[in-house]
Amino acid sequence: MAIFCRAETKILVQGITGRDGGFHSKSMLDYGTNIVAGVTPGRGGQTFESKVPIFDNVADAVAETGAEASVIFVPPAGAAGAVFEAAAAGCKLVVCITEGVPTIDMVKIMPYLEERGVRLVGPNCPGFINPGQKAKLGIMPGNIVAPGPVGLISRSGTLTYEVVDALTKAGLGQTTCLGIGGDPVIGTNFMEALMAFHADKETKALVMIGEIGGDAEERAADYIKSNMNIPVVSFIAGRTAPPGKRMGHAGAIVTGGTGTAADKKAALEAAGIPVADRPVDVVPLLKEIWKEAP
Amino acid sequence: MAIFCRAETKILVQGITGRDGGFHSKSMLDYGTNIVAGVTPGRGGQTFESKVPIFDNVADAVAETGAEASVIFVPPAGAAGAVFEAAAAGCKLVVCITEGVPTIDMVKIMPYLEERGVRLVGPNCPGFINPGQKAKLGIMPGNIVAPGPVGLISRSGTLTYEVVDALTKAGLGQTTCLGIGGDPVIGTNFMEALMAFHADKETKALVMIGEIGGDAEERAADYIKSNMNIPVVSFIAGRTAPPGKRMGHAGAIVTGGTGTAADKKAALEAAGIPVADRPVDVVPLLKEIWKEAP
Amino acid sequence: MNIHEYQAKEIFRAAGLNVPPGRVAATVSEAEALAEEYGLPVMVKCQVLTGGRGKAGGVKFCDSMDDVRTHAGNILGMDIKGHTVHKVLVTPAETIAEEFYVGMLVDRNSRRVLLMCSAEGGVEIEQVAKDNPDAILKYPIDPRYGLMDHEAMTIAMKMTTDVKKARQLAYGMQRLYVAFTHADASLAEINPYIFTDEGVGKAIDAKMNLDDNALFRHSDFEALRDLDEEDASERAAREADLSFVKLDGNVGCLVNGAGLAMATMDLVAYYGGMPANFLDIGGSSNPDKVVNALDIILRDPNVEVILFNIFGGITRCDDVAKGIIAATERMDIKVPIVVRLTGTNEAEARELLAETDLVPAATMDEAVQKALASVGK
Amino acid sequence: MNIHEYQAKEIFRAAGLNVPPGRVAATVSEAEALAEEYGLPVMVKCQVLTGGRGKAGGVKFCDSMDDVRTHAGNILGMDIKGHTVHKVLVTPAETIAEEFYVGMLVDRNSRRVLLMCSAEGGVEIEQVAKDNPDAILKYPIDPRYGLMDHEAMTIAMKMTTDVKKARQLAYGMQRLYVAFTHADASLAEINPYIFTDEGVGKAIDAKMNLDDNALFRHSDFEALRDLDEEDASERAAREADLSFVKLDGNVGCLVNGAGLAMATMDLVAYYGGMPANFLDIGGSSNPDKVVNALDIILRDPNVEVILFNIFGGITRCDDVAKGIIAATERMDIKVPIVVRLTGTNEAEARELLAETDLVPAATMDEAVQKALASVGK
Repeated sequence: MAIFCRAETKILVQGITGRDGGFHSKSMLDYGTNIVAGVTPGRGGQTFESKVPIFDNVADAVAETGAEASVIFVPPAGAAGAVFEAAAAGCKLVVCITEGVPTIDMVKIMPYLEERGVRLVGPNCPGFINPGQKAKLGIMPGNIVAPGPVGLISRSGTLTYEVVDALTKAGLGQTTCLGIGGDPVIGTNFMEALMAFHADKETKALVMIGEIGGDAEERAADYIKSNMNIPVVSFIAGRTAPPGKRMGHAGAIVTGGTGTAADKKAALEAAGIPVADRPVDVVPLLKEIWKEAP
Repeated sequence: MAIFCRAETKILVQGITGRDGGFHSKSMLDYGTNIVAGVTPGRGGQTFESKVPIFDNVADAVAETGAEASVIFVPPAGAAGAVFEAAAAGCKLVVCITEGVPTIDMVKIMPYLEERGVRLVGPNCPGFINPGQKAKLGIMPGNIVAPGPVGLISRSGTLTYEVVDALTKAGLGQTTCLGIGGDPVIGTNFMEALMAFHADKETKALVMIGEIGGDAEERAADYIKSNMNIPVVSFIAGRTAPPGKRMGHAGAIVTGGTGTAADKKAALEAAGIPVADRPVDVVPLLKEIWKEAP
Repeated sequence: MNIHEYQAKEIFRAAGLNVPPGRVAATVSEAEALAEEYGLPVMVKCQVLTGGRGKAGGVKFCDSMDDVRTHAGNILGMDIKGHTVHKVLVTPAETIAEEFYVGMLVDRNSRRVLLMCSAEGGVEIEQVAKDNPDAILKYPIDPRYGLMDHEAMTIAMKMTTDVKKARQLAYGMQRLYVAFTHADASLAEINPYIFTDEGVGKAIDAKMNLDDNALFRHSDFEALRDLDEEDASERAAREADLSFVKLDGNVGCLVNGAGLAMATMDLVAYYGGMPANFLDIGGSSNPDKVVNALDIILRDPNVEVILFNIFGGITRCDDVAKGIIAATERMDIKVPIVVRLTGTNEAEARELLAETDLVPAATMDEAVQKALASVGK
Repeated sequence: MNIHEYQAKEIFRAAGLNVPPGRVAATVSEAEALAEEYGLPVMVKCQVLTGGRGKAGGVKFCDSMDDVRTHAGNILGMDIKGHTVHKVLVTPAETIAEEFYVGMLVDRNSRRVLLMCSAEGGVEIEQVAKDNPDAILKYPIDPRYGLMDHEAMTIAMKMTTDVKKARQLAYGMQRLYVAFTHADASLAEINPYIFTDEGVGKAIDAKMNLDDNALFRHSDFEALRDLDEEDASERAAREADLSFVKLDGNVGCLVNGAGLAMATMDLVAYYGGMPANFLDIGGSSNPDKVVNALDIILRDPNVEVILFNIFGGITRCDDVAKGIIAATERMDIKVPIVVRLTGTNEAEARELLAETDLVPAATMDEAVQKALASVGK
């Protein structure tokens, strides 16, 4: 059934009339996503692509359309405010695509979301796509995915597409492809995503795309070892990254000897999770350990 | 049974070694109050009056003694912090005696208390005394009260004593005498105190000592009219107070023609609550409408 | 503590509100120099701690330097509701296309800072509140999260449908909240928040009251206190940490506790007299405090009798009696003093007083009646 | 963005921390003048954006003006881990009775600001973390309420049993949190927070990293950026809004997306080559951005081949191809360029590239292998 979102989940887009918001909303609609409303202050009463009603604020959009989830394409200065607004209006799922959100803003949001039981994905992430549900919340290219039994979690964007593309071309479709983002403070983290996939009956195998920095992969390895029994393979980016240098993502930095690709590989392999040397090796590695692969 | 506190409720005092805290803690103990702990940072391990153990912080005091309620005698700069500490440590009742607490500090505390279901009385209040339970949380003089069926709510201190003294001398003992304080933002307000008395089976009559400013008395009048059927009498201080001048209590100010003693008297009388012209008239007024008075 | 418009504007400006430039002048020539600096037209605005300054003729538009001279000259020294104008604010005059009211106060019912907003700006908000309460939108702010973007924007969009103006207004509300909480205000108002013909939002008037209880953490605010505005006896009371309000009668009241002090005033009136003051002496039996309180009350030549009403409570009455006796011995007091002391050690106290000229009383009522009798009522 | 000790100290001081006075000198005579002003003894401390300044000889105690001249002279111009010292901080030397470590960072696991505190101050905290992790107390701060009094005090009392010192330390933590959140820091450290022989607590060293994502709301912080400390190509990348890190190899990499960029570097290494850089060009197909990126990479004389690895995804590959072609036409590039473009409109893109000298590749692996082949690997 995939995670986080079903075909019938009613979705709204904050910042639907912006340059990026408009472009990706159209792409989401084209994919078949159930977008019921858009929000842009001052544009209430208009429509997007002649069909999606636009509202001045999320509360109005939720009241009128029953939207349950929001995808945010609002510039960094307003992104945290947009998450607050979505949560305040009752959305239980918020996907924040925006790159460059101040970290303290995310810290301040977290208890608000916890108080209300709201799941946040992102910020600074590609969002996710559920091919079997025709639901795309974010910017993942719809043309490289296919329905199937593989779940995919990643901390990055285009590297994910690379692997998803390879899976699809090898006939391994996906339940959900999820990019959680590379910022230091994010909503749904690696572990929480893992638990969601664990709870999803249709996900029969898992691919994890990690990168240097933090210890999310090590924690995931522990969890998988103790709790899960579906095949899992991994790839870790950043083997050649020098310590102390931030590799684009605010979170991708090796500090004090921790968070190296070698650490992560060791932890994963100790948990019985093969780690691919190259992105292209993910598919054969998965087929090798997954006897029932389609 | 009186409100907020029973004889066996375990009480701690924050600021027990201070000048005021020490004086009043001794007075509470002398009255028979079940003080199980005191808190003063740096004095942990000592004892107060050779019997009450002192702790460095409230968490330790609660862990060691099972204290459930706290009375705070901490200077204004630290008073709000002391309330946070008591609530964080699990106290469900906090009585803050301190005068001069910044109002914004109280505003910031409120959601923290609401999240944890903590009742606050005060700040800037005399606290309360339950004569039948031998429980005194605050600074009300124990020698002027007596056990009995009258509940008393007041926004002030010494004026309350004046009336309590008269009640006791007239043979009208009290379930609880409560001073909620005169600050603009307080924990338990007039209405909440009223509801607590309403729920107390032993309180057979009620005296309300109000004063100018705000509309607590008007709201109380509405509540009593719709919900309560025990005899209630009132006194309102500040008939001669000029508008726009603050009469000591930060809350006692007549603004824009609202909050006058005349307004309050009218509202109370419209709800069937007699309002005494002089403090000394409270007792005969109460006896007049309370046929079953002891 | 109330502060002047120009002081409130400094605080608003520091918090990021768009406030036009402006400085105060104490003389006509200073006002002229400022007008030269800003360029005409300017506004000349009296700086006194009372409302209705415009109606009283204390706020003037100046199109020429002659205007500046004339108006500054008229306004400086003017009396407005008992306040003498010592300073005028000179600030560029703005074109006003639209006016809004934005205010905040601590609301006792919600126990939160309450945002108030109205499209009927520039007029007395108390009047709007009376005539058309629905025209004022009220919104309590969650202190954990502050005034969130969407809250401010939703409220602003109810004030104006122009989204560019709404964004400025929303930002203004958020900055006002920052100013309010950082300064520990009890009231902050922008009336009006205007939009110029070019659509630029500005706070062109400002009002702020500061929480006296929080002054201890704002050492810089003491400099904002305008000693010219304060009555000498009220200042002395503040400095002696006494709560005091001067009234018009002849019975000087010294009471412990604000509620009892008010009730004592009421009782004086009940028996046909007139209280000379409100004074809460607190719980202390310190003779110094009693001396200070007596000193302040006796500055008022109308006072013909002194009435102490003390409910001992926790404080021991004999201690208080000693304080009163010590104080009266240190001062040369020509008016009769009635003392009512009740509570702990009341008997001992009465014994002490018996050896003095002080007039003892057992109850509030008796004390008030004796005081009034001594002035022939 | 990392800032210098003296800049962090300014921020700490403004937030209410007790920081001794101190200013920077760029010459020996300036350092002498400051030492005269503060009085001996003073510390002369190199201001470079790297750790281990003391070990490198960049921090000196000066008991005499001769010391000041000698040490300032030695330190100014000194090279510390590749950083040239342009400025020294001159500050009064303090007597040190006790040293503590107080730090804060944004913690990804708790998603909160994490307070770190240790009684082992004055030494490298990374070393303490490794050798004796229990010596560092860690406490996540609730952003709704900040670091509450009792939280700070309870932690401080675990550091010292002297309640007067604990109060200062607790207050220091609270002020550090205010500094941290107001400045949008990602890291703030006081190491050491000392107590003098007289028991006065002071922050005598300071470190702060600011969140690049939040610089837009701190226009004043741009002035804190030390352009001397920044590599020219890294500065150009920052100004062009590109994420760039210089490395030691000869394969210049232009990739869209940070994860794919790292994976590309890794793949270069996998096939036996060495990447010259990390560069995330983002999602744009704007030729200007491609020009800027190429310009930055080609500043490095080691670069012998350029490797584009673009996964079109939402961006159309033909758009990106046009951007690359336009950019290469505007520049005179002497090294081979391998281009791998995949995703939407991949075929059209390949057609466009067919008419150029650019070397096309269908996959990451093919692209890396072709790039390495062109440099003889």
